[in-house]
Amino acid sequence: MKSLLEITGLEVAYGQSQVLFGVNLSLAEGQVATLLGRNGMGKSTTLRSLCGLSPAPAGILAGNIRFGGETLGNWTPDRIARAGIALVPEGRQIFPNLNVRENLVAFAANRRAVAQPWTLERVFSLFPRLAERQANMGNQLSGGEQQMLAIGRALMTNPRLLILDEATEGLAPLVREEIWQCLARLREAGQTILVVDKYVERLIRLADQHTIIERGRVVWSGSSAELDADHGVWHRYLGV
Amino acid sequence: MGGALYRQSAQRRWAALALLAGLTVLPLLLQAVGHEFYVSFVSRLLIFALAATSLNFVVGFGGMIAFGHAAFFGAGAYTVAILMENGISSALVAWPLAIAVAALLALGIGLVSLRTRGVYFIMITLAFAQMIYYLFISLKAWGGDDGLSLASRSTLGSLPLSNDAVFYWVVLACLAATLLLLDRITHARFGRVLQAIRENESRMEALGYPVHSYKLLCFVIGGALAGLAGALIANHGQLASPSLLQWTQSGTLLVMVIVGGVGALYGGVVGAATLLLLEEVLSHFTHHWHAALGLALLFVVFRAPHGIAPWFHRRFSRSKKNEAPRE
Amino acid sequence: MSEPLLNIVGVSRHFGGVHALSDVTLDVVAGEVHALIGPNGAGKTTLIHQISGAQMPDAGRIEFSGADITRLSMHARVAAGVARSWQITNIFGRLSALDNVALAVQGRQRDWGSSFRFWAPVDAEQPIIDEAAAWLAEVGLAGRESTLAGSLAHGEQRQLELALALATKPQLLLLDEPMAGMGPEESERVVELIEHLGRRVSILLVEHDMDAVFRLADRISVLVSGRLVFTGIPDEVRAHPEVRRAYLGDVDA
Amino acid sequence: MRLAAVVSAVAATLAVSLPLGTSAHAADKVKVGFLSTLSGPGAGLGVDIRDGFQLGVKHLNGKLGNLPAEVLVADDQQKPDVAKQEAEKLLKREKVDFMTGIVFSNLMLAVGPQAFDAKTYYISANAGPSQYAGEQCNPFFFNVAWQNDNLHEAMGKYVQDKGFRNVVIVTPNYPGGKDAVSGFKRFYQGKSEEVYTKLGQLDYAAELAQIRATKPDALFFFLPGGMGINFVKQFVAAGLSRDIQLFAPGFSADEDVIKAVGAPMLGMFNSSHWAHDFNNPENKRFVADFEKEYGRLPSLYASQGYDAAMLIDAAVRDVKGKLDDKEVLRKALEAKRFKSVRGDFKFNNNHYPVQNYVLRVISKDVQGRVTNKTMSTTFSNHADAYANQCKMK
Amino acid sequence: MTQLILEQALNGLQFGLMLFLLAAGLTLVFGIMDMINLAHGSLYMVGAYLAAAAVAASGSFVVGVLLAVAGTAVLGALLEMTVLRRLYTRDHLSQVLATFALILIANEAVRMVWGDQPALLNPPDALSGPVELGGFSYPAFRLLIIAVGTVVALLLYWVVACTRVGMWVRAGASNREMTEALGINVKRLFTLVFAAGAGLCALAGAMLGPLLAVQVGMGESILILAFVVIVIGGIGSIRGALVGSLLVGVVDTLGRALLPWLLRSFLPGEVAANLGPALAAILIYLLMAAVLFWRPAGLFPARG
Repeated sequence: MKSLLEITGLEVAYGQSQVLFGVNLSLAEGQVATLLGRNGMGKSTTLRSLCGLSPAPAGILAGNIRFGGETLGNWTPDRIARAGIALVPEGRQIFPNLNVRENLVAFAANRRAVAQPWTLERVFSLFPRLAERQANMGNQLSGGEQQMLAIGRALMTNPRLLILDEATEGLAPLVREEIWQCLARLREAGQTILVVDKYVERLIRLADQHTIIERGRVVWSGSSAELDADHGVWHRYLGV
Repeated sequence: MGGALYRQSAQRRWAALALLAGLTVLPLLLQAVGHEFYVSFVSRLLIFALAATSLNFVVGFGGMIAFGHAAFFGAGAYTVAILMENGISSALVAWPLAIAVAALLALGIGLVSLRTRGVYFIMITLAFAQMIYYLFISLKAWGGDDGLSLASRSTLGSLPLSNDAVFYWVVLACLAATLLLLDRITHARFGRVLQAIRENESRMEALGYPVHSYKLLCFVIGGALAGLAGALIANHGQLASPSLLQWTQSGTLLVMVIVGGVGALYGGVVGAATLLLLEEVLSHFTHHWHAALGLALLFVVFRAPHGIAPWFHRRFSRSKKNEAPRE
Repeated sequence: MSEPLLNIVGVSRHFGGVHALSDVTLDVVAGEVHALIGPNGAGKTTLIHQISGAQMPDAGRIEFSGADITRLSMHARVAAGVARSWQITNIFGRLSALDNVALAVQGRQRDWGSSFRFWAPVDAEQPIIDEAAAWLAEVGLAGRESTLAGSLAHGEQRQLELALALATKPQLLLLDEPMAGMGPEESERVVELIEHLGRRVSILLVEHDMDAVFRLADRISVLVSGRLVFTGIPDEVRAHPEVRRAYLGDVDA
Repeated sequence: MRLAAVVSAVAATLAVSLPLGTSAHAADKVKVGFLSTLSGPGAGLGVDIRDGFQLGVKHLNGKLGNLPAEVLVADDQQKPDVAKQEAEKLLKREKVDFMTGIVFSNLMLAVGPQAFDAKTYYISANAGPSQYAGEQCNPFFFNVAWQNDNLHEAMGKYVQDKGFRNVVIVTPNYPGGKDAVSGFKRFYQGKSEEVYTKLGQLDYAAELAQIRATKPDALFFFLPGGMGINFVKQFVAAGLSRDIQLFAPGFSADEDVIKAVGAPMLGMFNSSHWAHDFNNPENKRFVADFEKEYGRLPSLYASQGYDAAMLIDAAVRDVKGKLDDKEVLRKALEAKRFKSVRGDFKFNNNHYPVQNYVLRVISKDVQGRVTNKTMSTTFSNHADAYANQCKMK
Repeated sequence: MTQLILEQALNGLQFGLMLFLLAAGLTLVFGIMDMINLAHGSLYMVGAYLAAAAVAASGSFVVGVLLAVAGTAVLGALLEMTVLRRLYTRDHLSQVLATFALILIANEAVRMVWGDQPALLNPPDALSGPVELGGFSYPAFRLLIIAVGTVVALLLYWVVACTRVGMWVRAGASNREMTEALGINVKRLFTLVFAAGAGLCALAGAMLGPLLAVQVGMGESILILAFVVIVIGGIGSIRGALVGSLLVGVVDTLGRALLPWLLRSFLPGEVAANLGPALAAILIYLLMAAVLFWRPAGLFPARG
C-alpha cells in the first residue's frame, strides 16, 4: 500500500531543549493509526510538527515529513492545511467569538474536488446536536459539543488526513462513546485518521496500527493484534 | 552567588566613579573653552536621565509598562512652582514635597491601574496622565496653558543655584544618589523580589508574597523619583510647563528607556543622553532631523533590540557565560 | 481520625456554561496523604486552584485549620500554611536554583517589612542562603545550587518546584501531578520524597500514575466531570465499580 | 566596561557638537534671534512675521543700522518649553543682540525673563501680554504691535456704537483669550455670553450648536491661527452667518484667514492698527514688494515684523553700532526714529505703542480679490489700559 | 432645547463615526497581531494630505478621496510588508519604539513633500453650506460625513459579521494558530486587513480634513482617541470599536456642550468657565478609566 504520510527520523526542539529524538511513522490512505504514550512524551509535539505549528518549522532539527508525495519541510501551517491535513487540536480550540455555524462554514473547502464533500448538512447529520445549537457562540457549548464542533470544523476542509489530539479528554463516558462511534463511521467512509488518545482498549478496536512514544523516541510499533497481545507494553509505556 | 552583573561590581564601581569624576569637572572644562551654554544643556540631559531612570525602575525592574510617567514628572515641577508662587522657595521644603506629591499621585493611580494588565495597563496609565494634564491646563490659578514661571530657582542653603554650574552639580548629585539607591535596591531583598515578580508573578504569589503591594511600591518609588526630576526641571528652565505633563512627554521618556535598555541600571541615563545628544547634533545638520532620529530609532529596534546599554555591554564585555537562555 | 486540617464544603465553580466543579465536599486530615484522581478535565486542577487561592469558588466554603479562607488571597493562604506545586513546571528560569529557593525562604519571614528592605545586598544574607541550600539538598539537588533553574533537566525542575513549595514550610502541600513527564528513576525519587514528607505535612496529591497513588495515599478521592464520586481508602477505591467504570479502566464501555 | 563605553560615547558626541556652537560675538555685525512659531497650526503667523522682518532687512540691503545683519531663525513649535530651550541657545550660545518673533503671549511670558536676564532687548512683533504692559513692564521689552487688549477694545467700541446688545464671545481658554474678553467688554456694555474652547481646538460643532440656541445678534470671536480659519468655515457652513453678524480683531480676519476661507468671510468687520490699503509711501512700498517677493498680500503680522526690523535698524544706526551700552541703546529704541508702515506711532512709558485703530471690512477689491478694506478710525492715539501700572525707571 | 440636543447628538454621531473609521483598523491590527501601532495616526495624516493633493489635482472631491484611499491602502500594505511584519513577534516596547520612529519619519516626510503650512482641502462647493433639517439648519458636509461613516460602518459590519473573510479575521483575532492550522494564510490576510485599515484612515482623513485642518502632527492627538476607543470597546472587537467610538463621540460632544452649562447652574461663572472645558476634555479618559476599572478587558473582549 502506498503511504499517504511518511515521517522519518524527526528530531524537534523547543528552543534549546530537544523533545523528539528521531520519530518514524507512516500511514497509508484509508488507514487509522494511533500515537500512544504517557503525558509529556512528545505525542503533541509530533502532531504539531506535522501541522507546521511551533516549534516547527524552525524547531525541526532533522528528519523528513512527506505527505501525499510532497516534502512538507518548512511549509507554513496554512499551506499544510490546504494540502489536506486537518487538526482537531487538544483542548478543541473552538473560536469563542464565532457561532457554531460560522465555526463550520468559515473554513469549508473542497480543494481536491471530492465527489461527496462534507457540507453543513452532512456534519449536522453526523452530530445532530450541533444543528440544534447552530446560532450559539463557540464558548457557550459544553465540552462534548465543542469536541464535535472541532471535528466537524476539521471535516469541512475535506482533509486527506484527519488528526485528533486527545479528542476524548475530559468527556463524560457517554459523550466519549459518541466520539468513538463517530470515528468508526469516518473510518468506514474511508477517512485516513491519526489519533492521539489514552484509551488503549478502545483504540485497538478502532485503529489498524499503533506507535508508542517514550521520551521523544518510538519505542514500539505494530498492529492492533500485536498490541492486544502484549499487555506488558501497555503497562511499561502507557501506565495502564 | 547572584547574577553575572554582580560579579563585575568592582569594575563597575570604578567605571562609575570615573564617569562621576568626569561629569563633575565638566562645567569647569566647558567654561574654560567658553561653552557655558552646554552646562545648562548637560544639566537638562541629566535631569531627563533621572526621569528616564525613574521610569526604567517601573518598566524594567517592576515589569510594568507605564505610559503616564509624565504625570509624576509634571506634578513634581508644578509642586515647586506652586510653592514658589506662594512664597516658599526653599529647596529643602519644596523638593521633598515635590517627591511626596508625585509619590502620592503614583499611589492613587497605581492602586487603580494595577487592576489591569498588559495593554490595558498601558492605556489606563495614559488615561490618568491625560486627566492630570487637562486639569492643569484648565486651572488658571496654576498658569493654565501658559504654565507657571518661577521667579527664581529654589534656594538651597547658601548654594547659589542661579549659577548654572552650581545647579548642574546639584542635579548631578541627585542623579548619582538616585542611581546608587536604585543599584542598592535592585540587589537588596526588595529588588530580588521585584526581579522574581517580573519573571513569574503567579509563582511569587504562591510563595506568599503580596505581589500587588510590591508592584505598587515599585510604581510609587518610580513616581517619587520622577517627582524629583520634575522639581529639578522646573528649576532648570524656571518654568513648570503643561507640556511636561503631556502624553508625548511620557512617550519620550519611554523611548529613552527602551533606547537605553529596559531593566539596565544605566538604561535611562544612556537613553536620555542618546536621544538628547542625537537631537542636538542632528538638528545642527538638518532641518529634518526628526526623520534622522526616526531612522536611528529603527536601527535600535532592529539591531540593538535590548537597548543601547546592553548592546554596549555585549559588545565590550568578554564574560558571556551564564547568560540566561531565552525561552 | 483527627480534626480535618482542610475542609472543603460544597464548592462549585463554573466557567461560562461549563461546570468545572459541582458541589465538591472533601477534607484532608493532618498528616495524611490524600490523593485526588480522575480523568483529565474532571476538575482536579480547578479544585487545587480554589484551595490555593488562584481562583475563588462561585459557591461553597473552604476552611483551613478551623479558619475560613474562602476569600483570602493566594499569598495570605501561603502565609496561613498552604503551598502548592504546578502541573506545568513553574519556577524562576532565569535565577539560579539557589536563588529560587532563597526567595521562598525570604518570603516565609513574614514579619511586615522583611522583604521591604532596600539597602543591604541579599547576597550577604548567609542564613537565607544556608537554609535554601539545605532545602535543595533535601529534594536531591545538592551541587546544583548555582545552575540557572531554566537549564536544569526536566526532572530536576520538578524537584526544584517541590523545594520551592517546601521552603515555605507549609502545613498543607498541594501537589499537582508532581511526577508528570518524569522517568521511572526520577519518579521513584519523588515518591520516596513524598513518603518521607508525609510524616511532617499533609498532602493533597493529584497524580495520574496509579502505582504511585496507591502506594502513597492514605485516602483517595475520585473526581469525575466536576463531581466527587467517591472517597475512601485505596482498597475501597480499587474495588468500587463506578470508579472503575468512570476512570480506572473504561473496560466495559 | 559599558560605563567606559558610555563615557567615550558622550565625549565623542560632545566633541562633534561643540565646534558647531563656536561663533564669537563680533561687534561688526548685528545678530538677531528670530524665534517664532514656524510649524504646526499657528505656523502661518510666524511665517508672516518672519517674511515681513526679512523683507525689512532686504529693504535695508541686508544691514541693520549699517552693520551686516545676521538673522538666526528658530522654531518654537508653539510649545513653551521648546521656546525656552531655543531662546537659551540664541541668548547664551549665539549671544544675539536682539530677540524678536514670538507670536503667542504664553510663549512670550516663558521666554521674556531669559532675555531680560541676559540684558538682551526683546522687540515684540506680535505678542503683547498685559503683564509686560503693567506691573511687570521691563526696560528690555519693546512692543511694535499692540497690547493684547487693544484690537478687542476697538471692536468692542464699534459693536457698542452700532447698537448690538446681545453678543456671544468665543475665545480659547487661555490668558490671551481672557484678555480678549476683558478688552472687548471694556467698551461694550450690552449683554454677553462667553464660550471658551480648548486652545488648538479645530472642531466647533458643539459650540456652534450652543450659539445657535443662544440666538445672539452678533458674535465676536478671537481664535488665533488655524483655529479662526476652522471656526469661520464651520460657522458659515452651519448657516449661522445669515442671522448673526461676525466681528473679530484684525488678526482673526487677516490675509492668512481670508486665503483659507475665501468668500464666506465677505462683510465681516474687524479692527486693526494697519491695513494694506493704508495710504503712505512706506506702506505702499512694503505691500508692493511683499506681494512681489512672496506672491501674497501681507498680513498685519507681516507689517509688524517689518516694523520690528525698521526699529532695530533705526536704533542701531542711532547708537552708531555701539550695542554694548544698553542704556544708550534703550534711549535710541524709545526714540523710535523711523516711519512705520501704519503711519505714525510712539512708544508709551511701558514701551507699548500709542496709535490709531481702524475699522476694516472684508470685501472685494478692484481686482476682485477678497480682502480687507479700511472704513473708519475707531480710536485715535489710543494707549493700553495697563500703562499706568508700569513703573519703569 | 430638543433641537439643541438633537443637533449635538448629530455632532457626536459624526465625530464618533469618524473615530470608528480610525479605530476599526487599529483594533484589528492590535487584536490579530497583538501589535501596538502608534503610526496608525500617521496613515490618517498621509491619507489627508494625499486627499488634498488628489482633490486639487483632479478637481473632483470624490475622485480625490477615492485616489487617496487607494493610495494610502497601498502604502499601508507596503509598510506592513517591509517594517511592521517584522515587529509582530517582538514585545510591546519594541513595537512602541519602532512605530514611534515611524511617526517621526512620516511627519518629516510629509513636511518635505508638502511643507510646514497646513494643506488646503475644502468640501465640495455644493456641500459647503447648511441644509434645513426640520426646523434647524445643519452643515451639509457634516451630514455627508455621517452618511459616509454610516455606510462604511454598515459595510464593515457586513464584511466582518457575514462574509468568510470576516470570519477569518475574527477567528484570527481570537486564535491565530488555529486559524492557520485550518488553512488560512493569516500573514496575507493580515496585510489585507492592514491595507484596509490604512484605507479607512485615509477616508477619515479626507472627510475630516475639510472640517479640521490638514497639517503635520494631526495624527497624534486623534491616535490617542482611537486607542481610547478600542480599549473601551475591547481590543480586537469591531463591535467594541463601533460602540466605543460612538460612546466617545457622544460623550465628548455632549460633555463639551452641556458640562459648562450644567456647571454654570451651581458654580460661579468664572469657575464654571474654567472647569467646564477641562472636565469635558477629561470626560472620555474618566470614561475609559471607569470602563477598565469594572471591565479590565473592555466592553467586548475578543479573546475569550
